[in-house]
Amino acid sequence: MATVAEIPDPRVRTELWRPLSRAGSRYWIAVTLCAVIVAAGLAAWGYQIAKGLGIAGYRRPVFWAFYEADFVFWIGISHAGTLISAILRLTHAGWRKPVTRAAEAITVFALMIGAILPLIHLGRVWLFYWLIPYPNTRLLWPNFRSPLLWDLTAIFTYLIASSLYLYLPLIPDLAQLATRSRGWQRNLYRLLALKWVGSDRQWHALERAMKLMAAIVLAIAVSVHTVVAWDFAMAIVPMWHSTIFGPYFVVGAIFSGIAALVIVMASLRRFLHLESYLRPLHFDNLGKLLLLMSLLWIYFTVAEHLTIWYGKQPAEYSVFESRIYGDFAPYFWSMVILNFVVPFMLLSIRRLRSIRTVTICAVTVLIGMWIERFLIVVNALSRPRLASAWGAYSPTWVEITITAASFVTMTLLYLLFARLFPVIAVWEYEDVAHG
Amino acid sequence: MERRSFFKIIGTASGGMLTGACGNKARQIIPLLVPEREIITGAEEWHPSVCRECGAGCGTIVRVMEAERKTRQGNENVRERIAAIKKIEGNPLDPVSGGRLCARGQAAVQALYHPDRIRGPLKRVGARGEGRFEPVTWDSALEIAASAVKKAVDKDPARIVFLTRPEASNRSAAVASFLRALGAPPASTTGLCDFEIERQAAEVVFGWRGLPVYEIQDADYVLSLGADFLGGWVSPVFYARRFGHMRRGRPGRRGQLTHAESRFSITGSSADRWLPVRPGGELALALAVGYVLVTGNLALANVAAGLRNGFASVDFERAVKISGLPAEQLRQVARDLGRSESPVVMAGASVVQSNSLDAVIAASALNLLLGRIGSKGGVIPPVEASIAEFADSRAHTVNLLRRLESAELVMLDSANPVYAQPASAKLLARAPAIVSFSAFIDDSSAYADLILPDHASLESAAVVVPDVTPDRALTGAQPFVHPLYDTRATEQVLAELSKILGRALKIDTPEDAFRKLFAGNKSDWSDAGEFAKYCNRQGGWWTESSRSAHASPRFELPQLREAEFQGGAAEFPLNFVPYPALQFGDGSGAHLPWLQELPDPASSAMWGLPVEIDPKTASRIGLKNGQMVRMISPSGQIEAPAYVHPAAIPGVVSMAIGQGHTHYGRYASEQGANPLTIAAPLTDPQTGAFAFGATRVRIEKLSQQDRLVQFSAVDREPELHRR
Amino acid sequence: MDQQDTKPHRWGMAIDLDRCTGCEACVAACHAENNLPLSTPDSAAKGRAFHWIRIDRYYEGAFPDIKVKFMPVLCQQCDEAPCEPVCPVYATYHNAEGLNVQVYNRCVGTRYCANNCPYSVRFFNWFEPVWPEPLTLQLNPDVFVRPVGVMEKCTFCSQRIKRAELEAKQESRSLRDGEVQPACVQSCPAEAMVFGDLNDPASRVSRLAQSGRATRFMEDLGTQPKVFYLKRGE
Amino acid sequence: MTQRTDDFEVPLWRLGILLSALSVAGAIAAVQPIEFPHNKHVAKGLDCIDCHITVDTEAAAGLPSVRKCMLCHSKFAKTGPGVQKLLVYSKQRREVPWERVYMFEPEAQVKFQHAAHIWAKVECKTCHGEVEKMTVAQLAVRHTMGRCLTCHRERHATEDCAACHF
Repeated sequence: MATVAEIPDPRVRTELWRPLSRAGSRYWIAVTLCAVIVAAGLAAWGYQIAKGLGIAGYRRPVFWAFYEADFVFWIGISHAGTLISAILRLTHAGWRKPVTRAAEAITVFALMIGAILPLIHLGRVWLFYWLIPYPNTRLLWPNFRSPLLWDLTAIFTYLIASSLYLYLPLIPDLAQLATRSRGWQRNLYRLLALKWVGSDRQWHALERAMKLMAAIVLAIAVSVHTVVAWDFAMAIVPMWHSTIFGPYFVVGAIFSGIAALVIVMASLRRFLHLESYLRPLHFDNLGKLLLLMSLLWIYFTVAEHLTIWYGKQPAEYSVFESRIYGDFAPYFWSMVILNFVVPFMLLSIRRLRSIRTVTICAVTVLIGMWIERFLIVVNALSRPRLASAWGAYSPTWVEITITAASFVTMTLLYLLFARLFPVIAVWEYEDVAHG
Repeated sequence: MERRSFFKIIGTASGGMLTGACGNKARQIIPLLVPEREIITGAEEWHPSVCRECGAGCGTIVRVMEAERKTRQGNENVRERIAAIKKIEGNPLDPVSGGRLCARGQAAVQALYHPDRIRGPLKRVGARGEGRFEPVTWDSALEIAASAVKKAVDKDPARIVFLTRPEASNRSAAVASFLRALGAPPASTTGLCDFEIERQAAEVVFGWRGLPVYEIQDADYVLSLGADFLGGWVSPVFYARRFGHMRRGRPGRRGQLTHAESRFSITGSSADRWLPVRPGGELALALAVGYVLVTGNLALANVAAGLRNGFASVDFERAVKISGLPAEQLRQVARDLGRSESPVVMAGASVVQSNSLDAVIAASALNLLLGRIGSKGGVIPPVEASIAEFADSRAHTVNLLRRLESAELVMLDSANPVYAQPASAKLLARAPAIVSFSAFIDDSSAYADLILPDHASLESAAVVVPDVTPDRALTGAQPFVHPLYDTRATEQVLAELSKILGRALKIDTPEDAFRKLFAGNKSDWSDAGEFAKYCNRQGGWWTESSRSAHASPRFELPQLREAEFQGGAAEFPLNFVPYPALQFGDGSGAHLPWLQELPDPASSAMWGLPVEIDPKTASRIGLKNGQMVRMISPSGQIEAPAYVHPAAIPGVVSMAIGQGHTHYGRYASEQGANPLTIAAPLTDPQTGAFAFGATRVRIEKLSQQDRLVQFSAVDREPELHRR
Repeated sequence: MDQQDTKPHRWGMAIDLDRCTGCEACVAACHAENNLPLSTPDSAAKGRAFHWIRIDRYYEGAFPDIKVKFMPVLCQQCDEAPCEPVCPVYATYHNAEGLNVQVYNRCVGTRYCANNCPYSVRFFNWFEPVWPEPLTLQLNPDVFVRPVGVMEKCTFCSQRIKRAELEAKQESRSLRDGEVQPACVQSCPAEAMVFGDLNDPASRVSRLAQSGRATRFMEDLGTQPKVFYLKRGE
Repeated sequence: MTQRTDDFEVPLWRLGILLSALSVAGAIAAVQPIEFPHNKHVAKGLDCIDCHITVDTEAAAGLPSVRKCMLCHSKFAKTGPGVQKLLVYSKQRREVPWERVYMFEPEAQVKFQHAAHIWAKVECKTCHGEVEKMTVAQLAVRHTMGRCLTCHRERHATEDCAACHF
């Protein structure tokens, strides 16, 4: 609390609103570059729709691979936000203020990307609307017993809730911005500000709504990733069919979410010169959180694999075997190093904990967590129960392009967001200042 | 028995239909094509036919339905509704197939609709073997062919080489009379899957003409010596049916099968005991078993003394050594044979060695020791051919290379000598004239000066005498689809040729054949025409026949000897066993995509066949599945991917025959390697059969890892894999 | 109205492994009957070959005491099929005759069913299938050619069942045992496969399913398959 | 309960296919090579099944061949303009290239059995409209899955997907 109160009120406004009015050529170059890569991803998808999924590297028995790994990864990233900001908001952690909006934006964007990936993975995407329950001339309904439908429901709920959760705290800032800007931006802000005047009644309602949303979003976030885990755990595929998958996925999601948040914050700090808001303390705290999640993650990982190793059920053991010392061992062990060894070494020693090391750890964790998703999806599928159907998988340029585009989409959306809206809630500082 | 009752059902049903009494029974066997009949959308018709993919002569039924054919007439795209063949199944009335059919027979429909079929007569424009041709009209093609024949006849008719398929049929009769009219020697086969050795042995041991029939369905113990009878030997559908019956067709009685072969064929896989005999050790194995039977008083008492003494004087220790099997195992097999109520020994040479004739003779003689001739569950003589003319005209194996050496004119009818014996390519390249009747540009037709394309077998009428049949049989096929292209049945072309040459030639239609049959078999049919119609309708004529079950052994038991191999053991340490593939036979099935994608039973390989190497040898050379190897024999070398076969005999590498065609349509051309390229040019001196198993090789590991496409790569279950 | 329909059929199959020789006639029969897409060397190398029925082979032991286990594996038409609940659009479901139906035109291609099939018998159309002309003339008009993006699998030749049922209905009679034969069963030279109605206690398949040699594949998963494998004997 | 003829969902891509199919087929009333007057033939006392002879035995109702047309037209009504066209086809030994009026979209993958419906006493007009009043057959009834299912429900016929899609 003491950390933010030091910044005088007018400076807050100028510094936080500066990115909204100025954009250098470097910004536009970055936006263009990102847009080109996203367009390449879309083109690859278009090509895939025209030709069939076969131009990707999918094959029997690896019916799910990159897109599904990407999907789980992005849904995981989406936990950055909401979960962290909601927890912190509900626990009144004072240092959260510069962090929350950045986190909430990650959630919404990651969810948007995550929600598109299942469409990309469909064999006949033009019929995707058959998954939506609505009365139709075929007199048919979707199958509510399918985890995919639960998934669809959960993700849509989460997307709506987290969008609201991002939007509500934006309202006071939008009203302020509307007074300060001109042209289409003014109209946009005014429209979005919903006639906010800052009356006591409005403040009261907003606070109540935010508190309520925090609680709701927290519950949804936990359930969403549990449901995503059930996409796998409900199947009887060896090494998928596991009761631990729900919490394991939630932990992994928060883990990668925090890592994503750290990276976003480090970038914002650097490029928007927000050094006085995003301070070492924040990184130190997030670093501790990251360390905690890393420990939790390794606990779950060990717990999952130990039982398989000890039980030695042939079907599961053959997946385990290929993961620990077979074809997939390089992935597995690099995942352990990236997700556990590196963060543990760098973050558990106080002396080594700095903005730089926390950011490095965040990067390794993101890579490690993507590999984890890849392993869960591909490794298990490549070793089905029947040895006669075992097979290998390697991606083609199509999946690689689309995966790369999904990462760049995140960057692009963030670039645009940071240009249009203050990435740190301005009114919260004012709130502290006058309260 | 079951078959007989079925016969009645179908017989009456189709009889009723003829008179128009029958309603709209969808699945019915309809007789002849009315040329311009209505094609009913969605309705199916089943017509009887005969499979000609191998010599077994399985009766089939084919499903004919409407299809849309797209062609170009002038500048116009034309769509026409035609009757098309959709599926081939076994004819339930046929005693050979019994309503069942193997993979090759079912894939034959793809030969009819193959995109690379020859669409009209062709004249060579490229170099011999290059495979470049230009279309010519039938008239000019026939003229060219006739002048080539005339030239050869004028020079020396004895130097006309006519290679044909191994079957007894109206085709073989037409070919025989054509050649007779020219004064040329009889036609011959390329001899890979002709079973000449078995025919010769039957003649020697039993005095029978044709292949013996093994009554394994009634046997309690079957020793199969070198006969991969479930894979492709002689009549796989016929014997697989009998095998099924032997196993589980008799409640409470399950026949035992012991199989001796120098590779783990599907017969070995299905056997209760597999005897991994060394290549060429079949003779030793047969003699050793006979020795134990005779000396252990397990043989019949009234066996001819010469035979008994022959077996008794076998050097058992040496035989055991040559066979490569433990002595105790051989004794056990002999004991099992001797103690079984109805044992039978199936003698065959799926892979021909230089001593295979002796081996088959010795193995057949075991049946004499056991007194299994003509008895239930034993071996019975071939039935008297329903039409002797057809049976007599059957082409035989000769020493192909020697014949080709002096050839003046080579005529190829579904024969592919360049593939079967790659050494013949050189000889074909310098033959004065080559005329092919092939429906595809295959390895040998690429050398032809002229191709007069035959119809696909489903487009032409045929009558076939099956190779192995329990009853007297004549199986016929009618054309019930119009020829797709400008092709002509080879019988017809031969007739036209002889007409041009001024020699009249009578060609039998199925109807003629059945009329002829009627003349010899006055049964309950009143007139020949009705009888022929009836036969055509049910797909043939089959009747139980009495056969003289007595054998007249006038032979001496062969002496124990090792097989001859080309290549010294020091330089070429491994035995090489190329074998006719289940899916491709002698390689003639390789052009069909269904067969190409049929996973090989041993390695699960698709679209290419590997060299099968035992795990010990493989680990010594450092081989894994898919690693390319070079196999070198004194005759040449080939490259192919390796498959580490868990059941390969150490020191024996094998490879299925079928790939490595230079030309054979898009699905087979330039795919993989032909193992026969490196086979030693040894032949059986008596039959002229190509001893393609008589090769020794060495293996070199190549650096590249080439594509071995396996449908299932893992051949151990995980539990076993782990330990 | 339909007296014979009061008790629905429950189609099942028995495969006698003691008769099965591994000759793959059934595999070819299935291709001919069901318009399976042709593979190419490339597509097969990428694991995109289709075989609704396949012969699994497992070697056991070491030379010379080696055995091979041949096992024709096709869709087991499980009564508790793991593929069914996971499909979000009911493209695969269980019908009254106990068939595990795959409705091609309803499939959106999530491929979840294929992941969840312990028998690995489901195949996905990665591309639109093509046949060089005139191979299309062979295509069976009773079976749809599956378009790109949908799942397919063995149907127990439901088109044959349908044809036979209609024929029987036209003649106002019930189906006879053995009247319906899927293409694989029909072709099998060793007569290792028997198909029929498990609800009819007198049918051949029912009797074989009751025999002491009958087992079901991966029964411990609780899938309740309707294919019975009869063990090899000694 | 009641027959529903409206469609609430016409996805754009299918609309596109429909439109292009229509433009190829040449509007809803297909332009046929011969203006076949159904009404005249029915008025002469012919029944649907007299020409569509396999309607009660096969999946397809069947179109009469030129030979079949000529059975009558070589004797009666030899003069009309349509019959003249028919004569040309007959001389050339070609079939009339009729345009299809009723069909399911190929991607719907419906195996429709005419015969089974005739046995179930479904009238021709239920699905084809009052053809006896038409000259050239027109698309009078749109065949959607909902329409099939509604009727199947009313008549307690099977609702198994595999009955029509296999």
